[in-house]
Amino acid sequence: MSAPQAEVTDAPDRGEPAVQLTGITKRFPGVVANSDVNLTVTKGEVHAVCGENGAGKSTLMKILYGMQQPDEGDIAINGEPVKLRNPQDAIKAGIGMVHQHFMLADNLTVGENVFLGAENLHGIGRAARARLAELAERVGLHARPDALLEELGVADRQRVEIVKVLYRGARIIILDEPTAVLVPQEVDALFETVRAMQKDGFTFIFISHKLDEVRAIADTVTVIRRGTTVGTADPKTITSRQLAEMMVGTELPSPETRESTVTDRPVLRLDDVCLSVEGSERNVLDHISFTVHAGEVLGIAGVEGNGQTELVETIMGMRKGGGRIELTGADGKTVELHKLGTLARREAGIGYIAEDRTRHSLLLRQPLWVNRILGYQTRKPVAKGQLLDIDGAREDTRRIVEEYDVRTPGIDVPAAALSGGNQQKLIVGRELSGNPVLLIASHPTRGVDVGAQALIWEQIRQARAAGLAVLLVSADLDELIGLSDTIQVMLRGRLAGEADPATVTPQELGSAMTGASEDSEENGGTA
Amino acid sequence: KDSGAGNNNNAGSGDQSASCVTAPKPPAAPAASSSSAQSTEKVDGSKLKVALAFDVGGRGDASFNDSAAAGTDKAKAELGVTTVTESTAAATEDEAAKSQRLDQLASQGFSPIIAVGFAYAKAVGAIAPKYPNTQFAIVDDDSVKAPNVTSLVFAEEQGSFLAGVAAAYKSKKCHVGFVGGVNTPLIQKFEAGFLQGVKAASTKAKIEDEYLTPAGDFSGFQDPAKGNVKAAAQIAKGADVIYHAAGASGKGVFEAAKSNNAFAIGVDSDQYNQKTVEASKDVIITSMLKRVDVAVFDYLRALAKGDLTSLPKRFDLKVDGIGYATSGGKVDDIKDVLDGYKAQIVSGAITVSDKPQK
Amino acid sequence: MSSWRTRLLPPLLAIVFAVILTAIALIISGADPLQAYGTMIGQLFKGSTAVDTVNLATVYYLSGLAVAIGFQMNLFNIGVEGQYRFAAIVTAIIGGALQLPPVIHVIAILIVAVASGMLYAAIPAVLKVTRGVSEVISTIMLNAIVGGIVAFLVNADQFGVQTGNNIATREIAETGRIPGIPIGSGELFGFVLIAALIGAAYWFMLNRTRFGFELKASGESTTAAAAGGVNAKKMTLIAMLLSGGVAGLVAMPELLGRDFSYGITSTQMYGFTGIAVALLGRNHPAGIALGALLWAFLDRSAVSLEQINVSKEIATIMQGVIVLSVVIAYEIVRRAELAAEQHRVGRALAGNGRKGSSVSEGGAV
Amino acid sequence: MTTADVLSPNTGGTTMPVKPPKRRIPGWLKGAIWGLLAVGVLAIASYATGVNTLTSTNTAHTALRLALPILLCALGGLWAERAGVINIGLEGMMILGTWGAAWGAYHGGVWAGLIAAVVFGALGGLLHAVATVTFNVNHIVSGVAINLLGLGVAKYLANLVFTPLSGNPRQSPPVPKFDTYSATFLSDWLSDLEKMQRVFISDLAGILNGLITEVAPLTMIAIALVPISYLVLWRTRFGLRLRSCGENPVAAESLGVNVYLHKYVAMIISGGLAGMGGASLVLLAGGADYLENQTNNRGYIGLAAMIFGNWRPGGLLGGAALFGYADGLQLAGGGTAVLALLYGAVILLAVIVAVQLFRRQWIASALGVVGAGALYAIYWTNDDLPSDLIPYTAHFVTLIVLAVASQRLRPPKADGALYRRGED
Ligand SMILES: Nc1ncnc2c1ncn2[C@@H]1O[C@H](COP(=O)(O)OP(=O)(O)OP(=O)(O)O)[C@@H](O)[C@H]1O
Ligand SMILES: Nc1ncnc2c1ncn2[C@@H]1O[C@H](COP(=O)(O)OP(=O)(O)OP(=O)(O)O)[C@@H](O)[C@H]1O
Ligand SMILES: [Mg+2]
Ligand SMILES: [Mg+2]
Repeated sequence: MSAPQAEVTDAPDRGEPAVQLTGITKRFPGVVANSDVNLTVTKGEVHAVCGENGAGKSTLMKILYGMQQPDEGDIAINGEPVKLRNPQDAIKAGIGMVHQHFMLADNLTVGENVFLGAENLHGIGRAARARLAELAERVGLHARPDALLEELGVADRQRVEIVKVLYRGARIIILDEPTAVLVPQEVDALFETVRAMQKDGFTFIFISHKLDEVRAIADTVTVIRRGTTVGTADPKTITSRQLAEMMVGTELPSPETRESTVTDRPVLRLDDVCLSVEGSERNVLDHISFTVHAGEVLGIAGVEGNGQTELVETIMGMRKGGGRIELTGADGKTVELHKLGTLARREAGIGYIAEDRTRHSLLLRQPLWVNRILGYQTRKPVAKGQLLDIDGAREDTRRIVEEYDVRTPGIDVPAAALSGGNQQKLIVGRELSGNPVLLIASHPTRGVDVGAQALIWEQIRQARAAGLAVLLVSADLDELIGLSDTIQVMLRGRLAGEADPATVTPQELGSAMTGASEDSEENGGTA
Repeated sequence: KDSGAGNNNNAGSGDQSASCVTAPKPPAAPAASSSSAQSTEKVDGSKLKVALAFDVGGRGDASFNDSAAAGTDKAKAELGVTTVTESTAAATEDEAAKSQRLDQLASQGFSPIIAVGFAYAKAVGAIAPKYPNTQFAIVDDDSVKAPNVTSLVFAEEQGSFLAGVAAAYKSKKCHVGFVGGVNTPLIQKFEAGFLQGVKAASTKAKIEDEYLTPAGDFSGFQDPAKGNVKAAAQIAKGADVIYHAAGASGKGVFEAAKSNNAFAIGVDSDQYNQKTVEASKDVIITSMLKRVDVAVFDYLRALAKGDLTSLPKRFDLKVDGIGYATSGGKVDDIKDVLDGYKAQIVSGAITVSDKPQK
Repeated sequence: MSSWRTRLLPPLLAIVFAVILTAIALIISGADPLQAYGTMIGQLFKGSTAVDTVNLATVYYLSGLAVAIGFQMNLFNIGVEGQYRFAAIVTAIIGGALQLPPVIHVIAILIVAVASGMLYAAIPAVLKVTRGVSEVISTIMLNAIVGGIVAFLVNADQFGVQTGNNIATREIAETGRIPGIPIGSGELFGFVLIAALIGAAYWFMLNRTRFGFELKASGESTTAAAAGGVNAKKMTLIAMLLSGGVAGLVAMPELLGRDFSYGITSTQMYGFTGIAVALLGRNHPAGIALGALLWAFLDRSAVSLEQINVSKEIATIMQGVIVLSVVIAYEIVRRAELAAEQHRVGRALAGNGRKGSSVSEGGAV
Repeated sequence: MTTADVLSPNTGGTTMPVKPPKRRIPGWLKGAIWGLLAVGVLAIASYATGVNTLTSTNTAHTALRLALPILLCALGGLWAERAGVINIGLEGMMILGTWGAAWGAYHGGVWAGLIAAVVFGALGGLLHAVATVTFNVNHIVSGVAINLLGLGVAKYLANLVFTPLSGNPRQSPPVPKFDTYSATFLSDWLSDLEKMQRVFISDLAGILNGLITEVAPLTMIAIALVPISYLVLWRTRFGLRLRSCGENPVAAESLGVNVYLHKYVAMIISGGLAGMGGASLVLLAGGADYLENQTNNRGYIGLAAMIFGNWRPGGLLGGAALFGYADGLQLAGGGTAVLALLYGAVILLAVIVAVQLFRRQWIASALGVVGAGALYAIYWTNDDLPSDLIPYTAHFVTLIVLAVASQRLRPPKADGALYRRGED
């Protein structure tokens, strides 16, 4: 209906449909998440669904999984019209879903997480564990079934999610942004699993913002924009750029840094920083030293859980470690950070984009302007002495909304009401508004759509050109390579090596991150 | 299965018990002279509009509130009082609520207004001056000084003294116990009299002497389980006659005595006849009687006669405001002893202290 | 969403519901609900009841504020009960012993009250911050223990004075009292004004100061607050101490305005009432004031109900029903509004014709 | 280079602090060790101070009795909070239980009383569920309301129903009590052992003896409910589902668990247990009948015991036992016994210091030494503790134990969270 550029390849000969969604409409208060969506997924294919943040992908999938009820529209599974009133109905219909935000209980064991809700299949005893072991083998999950889930890393958690789905005998599997948290090798492993299962007749619906991934794995791709299906395409023939244009109507941005602005004025110096955690012999941060200069972007690459989080939080003063951390302000004065609290460090000129925005950057139930104050409660324009300057805060929030294109109906809506990308833009705007000398950016574009991504990159680049030092931690290797002046690889709490973003490839970086190169050296063999 | 309650094989075997007693028997009491002799006179109380403001508990507490109610009931029957209203304090109400209650009653034209319990002292002190033509009475308090306020206070220590004597006489192991509910000055009077009474009868008697809760924590009057545990512990230490002044917690004391073959002494009213402790009544050898009913009745009578000066300053053994119960017949054998001590107290030969002498 | 409907409808619905429910209970027990309600309302116009109600509400208000400060920070300070009793006994003793000129005496007493409330609150605060002991357990224990402390201190061997069968601390001299404001036949506590001031200060602190911001921020999300430079442990400590400080004042209206001494018959449970009042008022100072007044009114009603031989438990039941039904009513109204909103969007959409881009131009919301 | 090659050696390494597969000591064993340690310390204290109330049969018996209502309330709390509902309404449900117990027992005997208590408590739980689950009311608000309602309704009903029977609106007429049973044969042998006054053996015998004499069926049921709760909650599918509602209701719902239903069931059980706690105040020999205010905040103590026990059945048993023991000890033994307990605390601290020294935790051991020194000073300089404070021994002990024991509390993750289907 809309989207003239859609190359509709809705060939009727693709095969038997596994899922048919027709005319799905779903309204939330103040927003229409899905409006007249049509989607046909053929048996045995990997069907990608793409779209901007807030386009309505997750909502559509939740409808298909029975978690939400459509206001209008019909669903047919394997040709049979069905009513999916709750996930149980969907599970019975053979649908399984791996959620964007994992649906796991940290305090339960791996086994319990898997068996939960499906106890009538094999009970929760020996038979169940046997079946679990079988499936775990299949997806490469090596955790013990009685390990607490919180002890698992992200990739393993995702495997648990997939095992959960398989355990229920699902034949149609929804993967909602499964790769957002994975490194390339893990993505490859996932894709291998997917392909193997595809051969066994499983059908996949795959959601991702990473278009090359889509092109790598999907047989068909459907694009959703602002709640409606724009069209369906063949990923083998379409380019990433075309796909992006279908999604947003603009060009695909790239995180490339144009020219180097690196100066020799050090801004952040870390000297022999160590951090240990209770209950673990090994240092979480192991003698880390590096320097970030004004105008430089230092990228930190690493598989999640290798100490990046801890590094950032140590610099921010949220964890107390050993060693020296020094910050040189715009006025040339150098302060030793370890004597200062988090607030004082921020006041000294650090802007901080935390990796988990809902946990660390936002007060979700508070309006945007209150969120503007967080972290700046001692400074103009949002505070005067011990008092808050509410007018000032509102004023400046409006400015951020304007400058950073935060899509919001106003500054009085709670932060939770914004989609992830818009939340992130607000945060970036806030953290760049205190005239920082150093920006610590953890995963600044995670889960953010391509448009918002471009904007955030552009802002970082501009600030860098004005002399800002940036410490960038990211799992998105393209972003890291494109944005950084220098890349350090972090492995098991140590800086394991340096890479030149001009020459390194994501694959190389990936193997350095997993320690594969190191292992092969130690083993004297080649991986 | 346990054999239910103890069989009280020692019941009624009071004769051998005197082994504990070291003091000589007091001289026999002279013929009774104390009880109100004026009771024959006809008095008309029909004009009295009586209001009873109870403390926490109210009518039915089988204790002093009930006793006060009995006083008005008797006045209805004998003085022709027609109008009686009652009002009860809530457990956690504040001072103003008590004042409000009295104020309401006064403004509705009630007179006299009888406040039952010393917790009303401040309220009476505050309200009485506002209604100079209304008569007020307050039970258990003599701190309020106003022309229209009458104090109805008791010599609990005197009755408790007799309880102590009875305990000493009835104890086979020469070891007795006191369980107080809440450690307030009022209950200390019971304790003081009891201790003095035991010591008066026996110099070698051992005494357990404990409270359930300290002052201010009134749960000690409400916790039979704790009373039970406390009494059982005292019995385990060797005590075999327990006197309680613990309100509703006393029920637990009786049950502890029953299941451990010991005796107990009740308080305030004749607990042998009390319904709520019926199951263990056979261990109750006597009860210390605090005749709030007598005080209330006498007060109403005096008021009806228009002569409050005839009221005693304190209701004590002499005016039968205090006494001991004989129901169940377990102290019949030592009645002469008890009456002997009573006579000595009445005559002033023995003064009973209202502060515990430990 | 702050129309009069969302704000006022729920409490009204709740009161109506409570009235209906208690009417049923009254009828079962053979009483006449109309007469009962008539008496409850009527009492307000008799004697000094209205003034007494406000006086009692003042106490509840302070208690509610003390609890609310903790709630702002996600601290469940059940311990207001212990803190106010501890402060009351300590303040009564010191206030009774002090001999100072008029205003200074009062100020000294108030300082002692706040400080002693804080002192008692410091125990759970420090235990929580340094040892991670749940404030729920520690304050439950401390609430009980305060009974022993009061008994110990008020004992005639220590600081108590026995009058009749009662023991209380020495009376605070004239100079240390806060004069009342005579209204009709009653006397309004002078402390009412101070309480109002504290309420205003609470509002100002919470909404206009950096400290209030940090408090609310760490109450809403410890992690986000920490990343924003707010030290959650410090905030916990301060919030608990502030809560204790206000709790320390709970007994002051009565102590300085009516009783002048604290003793074994002094009222307890104001702290627990404070929890209900704070919840009823949704932690907002004005809401707490209304909650406190309602609560005090119901408590006073209990006394008047006896005059017509209606069991006064009705008032307690009513309090429970109101607390529960107010929140339920808020939820029902919220859901109704939400559904209405959804309908509105649906209609707007249908009217707009189905243009894909007209759907939520702003991206979200 | 295949991805599998890269990944497989490192799969364990992706989480940062590599946790060595530690050997977990089973909970029951840990409990048993703690129990024996406690008895050992008490034995030494009792021997050294000559106060044998510390481990006497009577003390143990009393402790069990006093711990019972607390234990049942704590179990009630466990069921609720494992399903994600904070239950501070335990007190109110317990009060309803006391009324129900008296009413049922009066009309139909003890068992009817017990059932009525459970039903009344469960009604309170049901109301809490309606408010919190269906109407998304803040759990604390609802709990506070239920405490008020429980009190009000019980008073109202007592006034209505009991006044004609007992003449007293605050009290029921006397009601039948549970018979008690003793393992006579065993207990004779144990009392002989106890009388021998051998350190530890006699103490253990004394304590055991107290636990097996004059035991009512209700007591046995309550104790049995601890392992039963464990088995049901941790070893059955129903329990798994129930706990998942307290950990991550959205995930549970997405797996087809009916979260509302499970929360409802959990709350009904929770209320029933609290009601049973009320019954244990009414239906045990020596207890009250229905009596206004008899619960005296035991519901709150039960909640505290549950938190103390880290939301685990064994732990809350420990919490309830600790409280019951300390309370029983002060009631039965008075000031001297409490002083002896202080002595025991000094010994315990010494043990802890030794352990900390062994672990090279210098600061902790220093603190321990200071604490032990302070306690010993109190013990040494006082013949008697202030009698006004002794009734609160149990509260002090709980506070001190909490302050000393390191707290690794782990509430269910979604405890108290408001959950609505379809709103994640
Ligand atoms: N429960 C809800 N209540 C209100 N609005 C909702 C709800 N869930 C989703 N929405 C709205 O629906 C729209 C679509 O959200 P959805 O999560 O489906 O986006 P998405 O395509 O998955 O985005 P992303 O790429 O960021 O994951 C958003 O604008 C969001 O604001
Ligand atoms: N209860 C709610 N009320 C209002 N909006 C909601 C609610 N729950 C979710 N949303 C909306 O749902 C949208 C999508 O939520 P979701 O958790 O799927 O994140 P997302 O859009 O996928 O973001 P990201 O991909 O960055 O993680 C958000 O934009 C948010 O506005
Ligand atoms: Mg999504
Ligand atoms: Mg998303």
